[in-house]
Order: sequence, then C-alpha cells, then structure tokens
Amino acid sequence: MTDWPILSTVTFLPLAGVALLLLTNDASPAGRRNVLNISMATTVVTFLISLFVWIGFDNANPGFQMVEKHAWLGTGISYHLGVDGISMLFVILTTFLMPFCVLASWESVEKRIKSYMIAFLLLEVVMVGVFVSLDIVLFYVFFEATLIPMFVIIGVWGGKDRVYASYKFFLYTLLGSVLMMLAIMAMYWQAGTTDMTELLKFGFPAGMQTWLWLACFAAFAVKMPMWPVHTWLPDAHVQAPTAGSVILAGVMLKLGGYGMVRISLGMLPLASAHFAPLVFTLSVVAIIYTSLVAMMQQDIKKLIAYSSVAHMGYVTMGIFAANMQGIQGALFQMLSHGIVSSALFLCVGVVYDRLHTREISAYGGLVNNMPKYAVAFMVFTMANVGLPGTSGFVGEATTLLGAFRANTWVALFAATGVILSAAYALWLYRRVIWGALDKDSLKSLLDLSTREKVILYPLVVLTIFYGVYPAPVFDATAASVEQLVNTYNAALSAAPTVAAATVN
Amino acid sequence: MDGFFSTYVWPAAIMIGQTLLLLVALLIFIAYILLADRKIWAAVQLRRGPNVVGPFGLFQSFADLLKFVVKEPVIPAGANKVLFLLAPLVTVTLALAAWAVVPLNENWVIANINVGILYVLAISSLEVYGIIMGGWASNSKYPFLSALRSAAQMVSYEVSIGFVIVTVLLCVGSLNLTDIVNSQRDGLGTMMGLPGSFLDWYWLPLFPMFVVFFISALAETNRPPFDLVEAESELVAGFMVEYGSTPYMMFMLGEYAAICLMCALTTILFLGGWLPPVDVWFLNWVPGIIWFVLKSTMVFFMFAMVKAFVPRYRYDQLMRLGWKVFLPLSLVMVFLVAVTLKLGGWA
Amino acid sequence: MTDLLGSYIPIAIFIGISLVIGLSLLIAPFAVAFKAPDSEKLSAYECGFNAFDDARMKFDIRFYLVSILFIIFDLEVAFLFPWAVAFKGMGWFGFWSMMVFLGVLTVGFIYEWKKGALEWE
Amino acid sequence: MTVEALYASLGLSMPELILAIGALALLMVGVFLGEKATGLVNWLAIGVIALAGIVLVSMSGSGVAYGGAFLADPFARFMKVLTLLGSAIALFMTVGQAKLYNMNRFEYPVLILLATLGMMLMVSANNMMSLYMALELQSLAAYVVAAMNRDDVRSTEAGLKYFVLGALSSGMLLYGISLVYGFTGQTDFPEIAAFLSAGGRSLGVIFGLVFILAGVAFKISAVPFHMWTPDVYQGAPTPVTTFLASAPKVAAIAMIVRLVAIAFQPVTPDWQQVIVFISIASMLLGSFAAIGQKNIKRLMAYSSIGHMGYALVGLAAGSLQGIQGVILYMTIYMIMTLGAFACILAMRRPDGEHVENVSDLAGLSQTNPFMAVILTALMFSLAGIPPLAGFFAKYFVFLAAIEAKLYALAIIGVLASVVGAYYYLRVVKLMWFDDAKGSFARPEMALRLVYSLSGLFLIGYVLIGGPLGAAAEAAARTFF
Amino acid sequence: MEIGISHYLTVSAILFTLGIFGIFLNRKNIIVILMSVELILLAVNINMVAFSAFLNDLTGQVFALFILTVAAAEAAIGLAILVVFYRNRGSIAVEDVNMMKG
Repeated sequence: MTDWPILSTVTFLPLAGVALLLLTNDASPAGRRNVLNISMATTVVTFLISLFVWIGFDNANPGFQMVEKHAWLGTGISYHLGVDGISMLFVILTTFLMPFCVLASWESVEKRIKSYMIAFLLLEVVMVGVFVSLDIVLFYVFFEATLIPMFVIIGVWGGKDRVYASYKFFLYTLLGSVLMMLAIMAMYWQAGTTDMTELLKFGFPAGMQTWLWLACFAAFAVKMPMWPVHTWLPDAHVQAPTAGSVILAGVMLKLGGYGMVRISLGMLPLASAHFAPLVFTLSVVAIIYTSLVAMMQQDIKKLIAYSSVAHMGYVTMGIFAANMQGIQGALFQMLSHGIVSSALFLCVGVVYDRLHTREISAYGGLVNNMPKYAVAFMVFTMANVGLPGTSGFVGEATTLLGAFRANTWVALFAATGVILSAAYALWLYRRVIWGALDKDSLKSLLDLSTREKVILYPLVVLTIFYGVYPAPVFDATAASVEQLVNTYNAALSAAPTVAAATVN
Repeated sequence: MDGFFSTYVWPAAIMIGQTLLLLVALLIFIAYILLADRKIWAAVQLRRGPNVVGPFGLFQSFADLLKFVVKEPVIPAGANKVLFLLAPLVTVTLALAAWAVVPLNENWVIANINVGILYVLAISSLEVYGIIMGGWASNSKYPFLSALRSAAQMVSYEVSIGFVIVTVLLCVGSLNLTDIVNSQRDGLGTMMGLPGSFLDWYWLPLFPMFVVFFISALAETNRPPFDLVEAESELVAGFMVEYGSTPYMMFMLGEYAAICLMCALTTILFLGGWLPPVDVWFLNWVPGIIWFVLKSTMVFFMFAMVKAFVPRYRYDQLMRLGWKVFLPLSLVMVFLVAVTLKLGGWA
Repeated sequence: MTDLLGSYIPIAIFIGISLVIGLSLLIAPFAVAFKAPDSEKLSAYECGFNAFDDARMKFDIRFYLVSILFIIFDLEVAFLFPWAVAFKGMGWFGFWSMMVFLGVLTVGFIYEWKKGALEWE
Repeated sequence: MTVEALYASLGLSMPELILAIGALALLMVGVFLGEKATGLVNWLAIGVIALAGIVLVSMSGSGVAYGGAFLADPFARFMKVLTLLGSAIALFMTVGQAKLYNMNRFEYPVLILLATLGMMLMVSANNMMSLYMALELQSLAAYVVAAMNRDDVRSTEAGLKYFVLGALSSGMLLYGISLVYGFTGQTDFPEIAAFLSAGGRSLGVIFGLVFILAGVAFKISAVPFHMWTPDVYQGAPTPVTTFLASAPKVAAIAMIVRLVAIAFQPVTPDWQQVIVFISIASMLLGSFAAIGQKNIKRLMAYSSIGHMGYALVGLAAGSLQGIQGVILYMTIYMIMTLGAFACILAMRRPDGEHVENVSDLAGLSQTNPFMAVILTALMFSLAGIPPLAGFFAKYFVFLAAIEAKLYALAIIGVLASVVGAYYYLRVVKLMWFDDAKGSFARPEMALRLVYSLSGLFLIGYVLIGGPLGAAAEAAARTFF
Repeated sequence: MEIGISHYLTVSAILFTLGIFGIFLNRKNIIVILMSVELILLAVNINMVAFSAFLNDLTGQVFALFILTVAAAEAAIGLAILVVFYRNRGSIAVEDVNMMKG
C-alpha cells in the first residue's frame, strides 16, 4: 500500500470515468441513466479511495506525505505530489462534494448530460490536482485548468446571463493568475527550482518578496474572492447550475485560500507580514461591506454568494493573522464553508428545481409544506451565521481568536460581521421559510425527495458533527500549521538582521 | 594653366575629334550601305534601283536626307508629343552609341573598355525602348501592335544572341572586343599546323553558333525575312506608320546603324575582325581597317541577299524559331563548347 | 575608382555627340520645313476609317509572357558571362556548378515548352 | 573547393538536395502527365518531403558547408523537421481540397516544395547572401501560391498585397544587409560577429540591423509589418493559408534567431530593444485587433500576429532558455495552427458551401461534438490556458523573459494574453453556448486526422512535454 | 571634388527613400508600386557596388548580381499576379485593391 501512488490515483481516477462516459450515448433515457450511474460511481469510488489518504495520513508528521516525484517537463519542473495537514483535508472535501454535485444534477440538468458530467469529472481532476501538487508549476497548471471546465459549465448549463457570467469569471480569474505565473517564474530563477518543498525552505530576499507576494495575491484574491475583486462571484454563482455553484463555493474559492496559506504565507513570510495590515483592512471591509450588500439582495443565490465573500474575509483575516489559531481557524472555516455554502446552494437548488426562480419574494411559508427542507435549511443557515454547535461557529470563532491575538481592532470589526451575517441569513430564512403560505405557486410544492434527502442529510450531520467535535480537523492540521507558523516567525525574526546586513 | 590644358582640354578635344571622325564615317558608310541594299535588291529582281541622283544614283541617300528635312513634321493629334519625338531620338542615339566600343583595328577604338561586349549587348537591348515608345506614343493601332510584335521579336532573339556570345566568351575568356579579335589569331587552323589563316577564326569551330548569330542578327534588327513589323499586308508600315519627315528617317537611320553594328559584331566575333584572311606579308601590309570594312560589308551583302531571296516568315514561325530552335540549340552548344574546352584542355 | 571611370569618359562623350546629331536631325524639319496641319492630317492612320477604339488596347497575353521569359533568360545569360570569362581558370567544380544551373534552367524551359508558353497560334 | 569539401557539403545539405531535385522532377512529371496527375504529384511531393525528413533525422552532428554559406546544426535540424512537417501536413490536407478551391494544379505541390526548400535554406543560412536567396525562394513561391486561385479576385488580391508588401520588406532587408556589409565588410554571420565584437559597432551597422529586423519582421508578420497578414490569410485559398500560416513562420523565426544570436550577438542590447518593441506591439495588436473580427481566417491572422509577438518574447531574452522557449513555442504554434486550419477547412455545409465566419461555428458542439472538442482545445491552447500545450509554449518564453529581467515585457505579454483569451473564448462560446444555425458535412478523412492529431498533441503535451523540451533544449544549446 | 563613398550612399539613400515613398504615397497605379520596388532594389545595388569598390571586396558585386536576378524574378511574378488580378478586377488602381476589409 505504501508504494501505491495513491494521490495520483485519487487525482486521475475521474479520468477513467470520463473515458467510460465517452463510450456512452446520452440520447436515450437509458443512456442518460448510464451516464448518471457512471458519474456517480466514479465520484463515489474516488471519494472512498481518497478516504485512504486520510486513513494513511500521519497527523504527527508536519511534512509532506505520500510523496510521488517524477521528472516531467525539464527545466526543473517535476511531477511532484504530496499532502500535508494543510492540503489533505481539501482533497477529501473535494472528493466528498463531488457525489453531491452529481446527485444535485440528477434531474435538474436536462440537456447534454454527458458533456456536463465529463466537465465535472475533469473539474474534479484539476481541483484535486491543485491540492496535491508539490511543484509550483504543476500547481499553477491545475489552478488555471479549473477555468476551462468551469467556463463551459457556467456557459452551457447556466442561467439567463450565463455568457456574461462565464466570461467575467474566466477573464477575471485569468487576469489575476497570469501575474502569479510571472511570480512563479521569478521564483524559479531566484531559487533555481519549482519544487514547493524547496521553495518553502528558500528565503526569498525581502525586496523581491514584495513583488512576488503582490503578484500571487492578485491571483488568490481574485480566486478567493476578496473585496474589491469579488464581483465575478455573484454573477458566476447566480448563473451557474446548482452543482456548479456548489463546486464554486465549496472548492474553487478554497483554491485561493489554500494558495495564500501555501505560497503567500509559506514562501513569502516577510511580505506577508508587511502586507498583513492591507489584508486585514480588505478582509474587514469585505466582511462588513459584502454582508451589507447581501442584505439588499433579492436573489437567494446572490445573497449566498455575497455571504461567501464575507466568509472568505474571515479566512483571509485568519490566514494573515499568522498564528496557530488564525490559520487553523481559517482552514477550518474553509472546510466548513465548503460544506455549508455547498449545502445552501443545494438547498436553493431544491426549490429552484421546483419553481425555477430564485427571487426571494417568490417564496414564503415553505415550512408549511416542506418541513424537512425547512429543518435542513435552518441548520445550514445557523452554520452560516456561525451559531455555536455548528461548524461555522468553530471556524469563525477560531479565526477571530487568531485575529484578536494579531490585531484587536481587526477582530473587533470582524466580529460585527457575525451580527450582520445573522441579520441577512436569518432574514433570508424568515422570508423564505416562515410566514404564511399564501402564494399559489408554492402550495403544491412537495417536500424533499429521497434523492434530496440523500444529498442534504449527510451534510446536516456533518455540519453539526464538526460543530461539536472539530478535533479531527484540528488534529490533522495542527502539526503542519505549527511548522508553518514556526518557519514564518523564524523568517520574521531573522529578517531585521538580514536587512541590517544588507544596509551595512 | 598648362596642366589644365594637358590633363583635360587636349585629351577631351582628341576624344571629340575621334568621335566625330568615327560618326561621320559611319554615317557616310550607312548612306552607302542603304544604297547598296536597294541596289542589290533591285539587281536580284532585275531592276536598276536608284540611279538618278548622281552617277549610278550614288547621291541618292543624300537626296533622301534633304527631302526628309524639308518635309512637314506631323505629330498626330492623339499622340504623346514628348514620347513621340523622343522615340526616334532614343533609337538613333543608342544605335550610334554602341559604336563607341567597336574596334576597327588594333587600338582603333574610342573606348577600349574591358566589358565591351557587355556594353554592346546592353545598348542593343535598350533599343527596344525606342520602338515601344514610338509605337505607344503614336496612339494608333497599327504602330502599337507592331511595336509589341517588334519588341517581342527583338527580345526573343536577344536571348539567343546572348548564348552565342557566351560560347565565344568561353573560347576567349575576356569581354574586351579587341581581345576577342586577337584571340582569333590562332585557333583550329594553327592547331592543325597551318599558318594563321581564316581557319583560325571562330566561325569554323563555332559554326552552328555563327549561323544562329547571323539569323538572330537579322531578327534582332527586324531585317527581312523577319520584318514582320513592316508586314505591309497586316501592319501597314510598322511602328513608324504615323511618322514622317526626319523622325521617320531617324528610325531608318537607327535601323541601318544597328544592322551595321551587327555586321561589325559578326566580324569581330566570328570573322577575325581586322585580321587578314591569311597571315602572309602582303595581306598583313593592308591596313586592318580595310579588312574590317571588307568583312563587314561582306556580311552585309549576305544580309541584303537574304532580304532578296527569302520569303517573309509568319510571326508564329518566327517565335518558334527563336524559342524552340535557337534557344535549345544554343543551350546545348554552350554545354558542348564548355565540355570540349574542358576536356580538350584549352581552358 | 577614378581610373575605372576614366575609361568610360569617351563613351559619355560619344553618346553626347550622338545625341547632338540626333537632336539636330530631329529639330531640322521643325526649323526649315513648311507646316500646314489640319485635322485629317493629324488623325491616326486606320486604313481610311475613323478610329473606333482606343489605340492602346488590351493585347495578347503572350507578348507579356515573352517579356517575362526574356527577363529570365537574359539574366541567366548575365550569370553565364562572368562564368564564361573566368572559364579558363576554373576547375571542374565551377564547371559543374554552372551545368547544374543550366540544368535547372533547362527544366524550367521544358516546363514552359510543355505548358505552351512558347506557342503562337 | 576541394572534392572532399564538396562531398561534405553535399552530404550536409542532402535533405535540401532531395527537395530541390524532387521539385524539379515533379515539375517534369506534372508537365508531362498533364493536369490529371495533380493528385499523384501531390502525393509524390509529400513523399519527397518525407524522404528529406528521414534523411534529415538520420543526420547528426554539425558542420559548415559551401564555404560557410550553409550551416547544419542541431538547431537547424530541429527547425527543419518542423518546417517539413508543416509543409507535408499542409499538402496532405490539400489533396482532397484542391478541387474545391479551384487550385487543382500540379504546380501547387511543386511550389510548396520550392518554398519548403527556401525555408530549409533560411534555417540553415549562415551568410547574408544565402539568407537573402533562401528568403526570396520561399517568398516568391509563397506569393504565387497565395494567388493560386487565379479566377478569384480575393485570392489574386491577396497575392498582390502579399507580393507588394513582401517585395518592400525584402527591399528593406536588403538595404539593411548592404549597410551591414558596407560597415563590417563581411557577409558571413560569424565574421560579422567577429568584426562587431572587435569593436566594429558603428551607427551604420545599427541602422542596417534595424532595417534587417524590419525586413524579417514582415516575414513573421510582426507589428508594424503585419498589414498583409489579415488580407492574405483571408484572401488566399484556405489550404494555402494553412501552409502560409504554419511552416514559413517557423522558418522565418529560425532565421531571425540565427541572425541575431550569431551575427549580431555582440550588439545584443541594440537588437534586443527592437525585438522587445516589435514583440510588445505584436502582442497588443494581435490581442486587440482580433476582437472585432468576423471572418475566422482573419481572426487566425491576428492571432498569428499575436503569437509571433509571444515567440519573440523568448528571443528578446536572448538566453538559452529563451531560444529553447522560441523553439518550443514555434513547435506548438505550428501544430495548433495546422489543427485550427484543419477545422476551418472542415467548415463546409452539407451542400458543399464553404463558410468562413466565426458565427458559422455556432452550436458546433451539438452538430459535430468531436470537432467542437478539438476546436475548443485548440482555442484554449491558443489562449494559453493550462494544461494544454499552448500554455507551456507561453510559459517557456515568459520564463526566459523573467530570467532576462524583461519584466515590463512579460507583464504586458501576459496581460495581452488575457485580452487575447477573450476572442478565443468567443469561438468557444459560439460552439458551446449558442444554438446551431446549420450543420457541417462530415469532413474528409485527412482533415479529421489532422485535427485529431493536433488536438491529441495539445492535450497530450503534458505527457510528451519532457522529451520535447529536452530536444528543444539540445537544439537551443547550439548557440551557447 | 573627389567622389567618395558618401556620395554613393547618399544617392542610394535618396533612391531608397523615393522607392519607399513611391509605395506608400502612391494612390494611383500598382505598376508604380512595382517600379518603386525595383527602385529600392537598385538603390541597394548602388550601395552594394559602392561598398564593394570601397572595401576592395568582390562579395558586394556578387551580391548585386544575385539581387538583380531576384529583382527580375520578383518583377516577373509581380507582373504575373498583377495580370491575373487585372483580369478578375478589371482595374489596377490602388484604391481598387480593397476586396477585403476587417
């Protein structure tokens, strides 16, 4: 088992599904079922295999595990995979969410289901690839490659303004990330390698770090997305099909956060420290501003999208607090958000499939004929708000704690975001679920189907489970984060002497 | 001032004197060549030809000159005036200019440049301009068509002439016309042990090229049987239909100057220039220029006889002859001559 | 360079004088001859008809073809000239170089021939 | 020249000799068999190219031939293989298409062979004279093939424009060469370099250099000498455009590389400025001007202008990495271009009507999903999105630019590529997001083969990129 | 006054410039463009030969010979293309070369 390239397997297994799908024909209902079954089987098997990654993972080891390394493209670029505490859980998160995406699309996607599933499986490959790659070029390749399937998913199966949204999504993120490509190249020439393990140990000169950091930050901030470059996200979320939104919110946003932890913080500690106030400012603005914006939204998906931006604000804040609590909290927050926001989008998908509208005003009083749905939605709304007992609380509280240690004022302002999020989330819940069921179109709505239960209930369980028992996550991340923080602090404390040495 | 005179003025004066001498002699020669042409043609046709002006019509050409000068010069209404008048001027000037490098005897040459043959070739290709300009400027159909025909004809045969000259150059190894003549002092004849004679000249070893050159020269100068330009039945009188007075005469003058040049070139390239036919003392005693003129005149006689004997070609025959017979032939000859020289060790 | 140019001065003078002769011949009738132009005399000659078309009409493409062929072959000759002049001091390499050149030329020539570029009628 | 040297020279130039003799022989075959032999001549021409390719690949080592005029080295071999590949594929696609474009004449393959010969000599030129002659051999053949459909006013206009601007550019090139010759007294590249590094740099040489670069910039259709490209691409029959867009670009780039990396190596800063300018201008123009294009051939023209700008980024760096990048870029670019044009050639309605508008691709993913997938891969690759080959092409050239500290160039370049992505996305959008207006006839085998292989290469580059990169590096090492 | 290399270069530069201007400023006839191209090539030839004489190096003259050849081939091909264009378009005015716009 130890020699088995498990990470490659997890990463590229969906390609086998793609190959199978290519052989099918989705014209007939039977063919369509085949497509769905193959996709489902592929994603589930991938998830199950990915669990072996967690099982085989050594929590005490702060370094990279299950490493695979082969020569690849010359010029120092190697095919180098591995996971540590920071990345491992994201792999699981991705593979975990994929079956839900397939399920969510079971009926709602009517046309070209085969292409759709192929796009999703390809997306899974590249997303997992981002988290497991240990070569920075490989990382970038996977990071960018997410654009292609996502562009197609939004553009082909999206809503009314799908073309606009897909373009905006594509060009925004491309613009951000090409600058990172240049930064990667500069890093290569400075350090002579593209191997992340080497780069993490390599101390870049302070002056250079600034530019590298800014270039990388451009990529991650757009992907994350941070205020003020978040504007693609609401459009993309709103126009994407349900599963697309799930993947966007659940995993794609985390690529940015993961990149910040891994590259910005890990490789460029001096610049990270230097720019931390900037990030804090942006985060706080994001938390407060986007929360306010979220309140104004008439569209459920848009509201959730803006709330995602706000929640990502906690993540960036936590990351750049650069202490154990902050980073662990940010990681936890990302995982939690990955589950919760996905779940929220799935919830929206449930009603959207029935009513084909996402206008908040079109709903109301759903609790009367959809009680199970109301319960599930409530759990996720609570988690979104960050009420204790849900995973959202653990994430937000920990990041706030970390931020408090770094900067009291930031924590203070960010904390107001919790209140605001309570305001918009609860208001949304009130408007959609409570109230009188007086709209005719809603009266005939059925409660959750079996398929929807299968989708939502595990997420409910998970949300609450991690809300009360977050230890598995913290245990897994602790060692790696601790090492990261130590390296970071060591770099900072070494820096003044370096600076002094260069001055003299 | 002495220096100025001795370095600039006197040499210039001498050059001008030589030039004038040559040109005047040439013009007079042309006048009689013209007459001879008409006389020979007449004689073949059992006519008398011009015989009124002077004894045996000897002053006929001068009378013609006078007649042309006092004729009214007509410039057609639609013509491009400048080009119309420039055309004969170009023709005459170029036809005469080529003579600058022709050696009439050892060192009897105005400009003994080392690319003489190239110069002649260049000048004679420029002569097409006079014809094209004349035909185009007239703004009339017949001149235009005949100018095109004539130009096509001239350039077609120029290619063959070029190849012919190459074969001669292979034997000589110099572009200087004097060198070409001098290299004919010994050749096929002397190799067989004979004294220097007409057998040494290039006409013998390069006989096919001699023939090609002669015929091409006819075509190049629009002489019968290749005078399609002046095919009266089709094109009235060629590109100079619209011309009268001295402009017309200048075309004729240019044509005959070119004919003389071709004769001289034939002499230089194939007939040993000013060399006597046999290298014996009494023939050597005769001045080279006499031999040169005699040989050229003899070539011209052949020109005239061809005009008298051979019926006119059709245009397609003409082009076929040039492109499909002479060109391949001369290509092959270039190859053969080169191989022979190489294998024979003469080169 | 001056020596080189020096040998061309006689040619310049020669051409100059030829030009003068030509010019004087050209001008002579304008100076001495009687002139009485009228429209009939000045119209283009067209076998007695009035001209009914632009004289500078379209002409057969083959004239043009001939001129192109001429350009090409004349240039080959231009290459042959220096080769022929230097032939005596040249080895087999130089010989065969030109033969290859002529061979290529011949191929082109055969192409033209077969294509009918040399046909009239 | 001694006999041994002659034999050595002939040996080194064997592929060129095969092409030359092949072209002449095929001309004879064609003219004796008449028009009906066009297909045969076409296949024979491909055979000749293949033979030359085999001989080329089997050669090794490097050497100078014909008294320094011709250079055979790994770089030349690599680029020549590309060139031959491009020409052969372009011919391969023409076989079934020639009739449709009224260019079913045996002269076409012969001209392509001659152009290919010119390109091979361009790649190997080691002397201003051989460079010029090779360039002209290529260009003259190209002018003629551009006007190959002689009954079509667009085709002839394309030929005319190509010719006029091409002649102008070769005039500028020549003027530059004459200045360089005059101020250095040399025409051999190494001699020029030796003269320049011995302190022979003068204003005249720099003037000459600029003129030369202007001349060669035309050949690769770099701004500001790109004016011909859109019209020629659009006007020329599509099979011809396919050819013009692929192999000649490779050869011209190779020629520029050799020119600046050998002859003008001692004055690197001087040409670097020019190349940087040309490169930036090309990238920007290629990106922005393509946005409004409706005709897909025109779009590809602007795309190629942009791509030449990117390729020059690597050259501007002037390093080993840079030249390796250029080599890889051209390899990938050529394959992308061939694939894209195979798709364009396949844009034929069932009734035989050939359509060229970008909007005609609408809904392709429904009517011809396989071609749509390939074309999508091509477009994303042209846009430089990983993991497709086009990304790695850009990666390596920008890597070199960063190494050479040409940050502004690199930043403008990547930003231009984002703008460029916009119009490539438009094609993807049409194919996938829009509804079909009409279907296409099933493309013929050759086209399907070419675009499939092209797509396979683009997607599979991640697998074969290593060996290819190593080969390119070995080729680039020639200069260092 | 001795005629030196600079005089030749000046003449050639003037001819070259005239050629370039002839191409870009000419709005009438394509034939003029072709002639301008020839003018450019001849300007280059003057340069070549002048340099060749100045440097006492034959290369320039050999080059000039090659340029002449290419110029002839170029003229031949240019005219041929012009003729087919004329046949299709019925005009050789520069402003009529406008079938494609983009």
